[in-house]
Amino acid sequence: MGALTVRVLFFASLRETVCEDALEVRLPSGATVADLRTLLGERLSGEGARAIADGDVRVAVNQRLLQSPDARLAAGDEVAFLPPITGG
Amino acid sequence: MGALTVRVLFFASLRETVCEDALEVRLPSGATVADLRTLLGERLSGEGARAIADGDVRVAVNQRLLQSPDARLAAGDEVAFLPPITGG
Amino acid sequence: MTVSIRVQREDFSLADEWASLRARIGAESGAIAAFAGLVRDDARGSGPTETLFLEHYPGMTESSIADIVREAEGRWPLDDVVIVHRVGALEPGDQIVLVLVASGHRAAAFAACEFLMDYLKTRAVFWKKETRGAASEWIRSSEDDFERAASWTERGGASGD
Amino acid sequence: MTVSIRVQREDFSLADEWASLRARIGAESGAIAAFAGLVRDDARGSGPTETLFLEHYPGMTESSIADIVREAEGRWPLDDVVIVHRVGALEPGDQIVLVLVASGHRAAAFAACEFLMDYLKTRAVFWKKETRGAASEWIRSSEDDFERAASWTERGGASGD
Repeated sequence: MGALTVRVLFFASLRETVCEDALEVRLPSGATVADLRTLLGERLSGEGARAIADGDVRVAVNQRLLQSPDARLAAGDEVAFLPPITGG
Repeated sequence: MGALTVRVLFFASLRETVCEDALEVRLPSGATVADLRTLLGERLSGEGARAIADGDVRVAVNQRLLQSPDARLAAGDEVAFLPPITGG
Repeated sequence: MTVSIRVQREDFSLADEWASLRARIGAESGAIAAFAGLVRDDARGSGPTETLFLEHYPGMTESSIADIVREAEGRWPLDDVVIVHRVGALEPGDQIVLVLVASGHRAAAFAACEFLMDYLKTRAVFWKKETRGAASEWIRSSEDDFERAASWTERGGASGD
Repeated sequence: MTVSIRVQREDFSLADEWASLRARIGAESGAIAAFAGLVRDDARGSGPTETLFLEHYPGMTESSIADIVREAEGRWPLDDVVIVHRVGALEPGDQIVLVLVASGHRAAAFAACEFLMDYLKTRAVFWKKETRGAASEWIRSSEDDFERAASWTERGGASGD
């Protein structure tokens, strides 16, 4: 089975908790956003894992808000974890 | 009986119809704004007299809108005839 | 609260008025709303507007504007108000009126700025004459202007942010 | 209809944006409404705000603002819209956001300008962190902001002058 690499971005409070603003993550091909969340949950520290699991955190793929966690990822996708926005 | 002189101002369409922007008018002392209107009605041309008699024309004495036509005038008063304002 | 009211023939500069206002206000003023009215070339009328002539009553016009500002002050917490109104002959595209309002919060700044414009349109002592081709006519406030101004008597004053 | 959206660290100049907008619009635009938001030193909070830090998601933030402008265009006839939003570290008194709207009539210009601000406050992709003394905190849109934005779904769109 092949693999794909996506770029993961963290913003604002998530960026601070995770202590990273971007990661490259390898996933098996056919992986979904839910798979990525599970994998990040294992790879990040306990606090970081809890932060990205928060129900208020939204995910954008290639700068569009995700409609379904079952969406499949493609190589080179940009996946952003967004805490609740404050607005301008 | 004494006399007093007031300064009469006409604005906008009234100024054009009356063909004057200001007049000095002598009145008997104790005269009211209604007396001034009567006197102007005699002194102005027919068109000017009709224009200042129009019910939409308001009168200001010393830059305050007149509450009653029976208000007495004093020497040196500034009496303005104002057609309906357009606003800014 | 600083209030500045000017009626003048000369054009005005929003940039200059804005800079002066910003220099006067403190950091409790979080919001500045501004409005400029320009002479519109109204294609729906009978031919384009060629000239708009504005007449005023020096002294009384300024105090009619001051009355309007006092009414706004009674409704919203305002930090600074600037009103500049032009008179004389103006052409399409020319600036006629400028209103600037600084307040703590945006809701008050927007509401007061719009209120001031609606009241200027119906209560300020100005007369306007419009020329289109050979025809000139002294115009009146529109019904719509009166309705907009009247609607403020039903609305409340200050609200939250 | 010209739309200009910029998200930047540098300060902006209302005077420059205003001059560019005026150079673009024609004489059918009779009304320009403007709003500037400044960092407020909110004395009612726990001590004065010392720094406000704004973060954005380059690309997605701009497109979230473009969506908001498209929604305004669907409601009112607009001739020109300018939105400049700053990011990075800001201090009390600093300018954060500028919205300019040109339209034929003042009602549309005012309504669209206020709508854009209300939506920017709740839907634009920004995060704000406030520092007061030693304490820093990522803040959220206020309930009042959400209510103001939600109120537009009940209000209609274009009205008369």
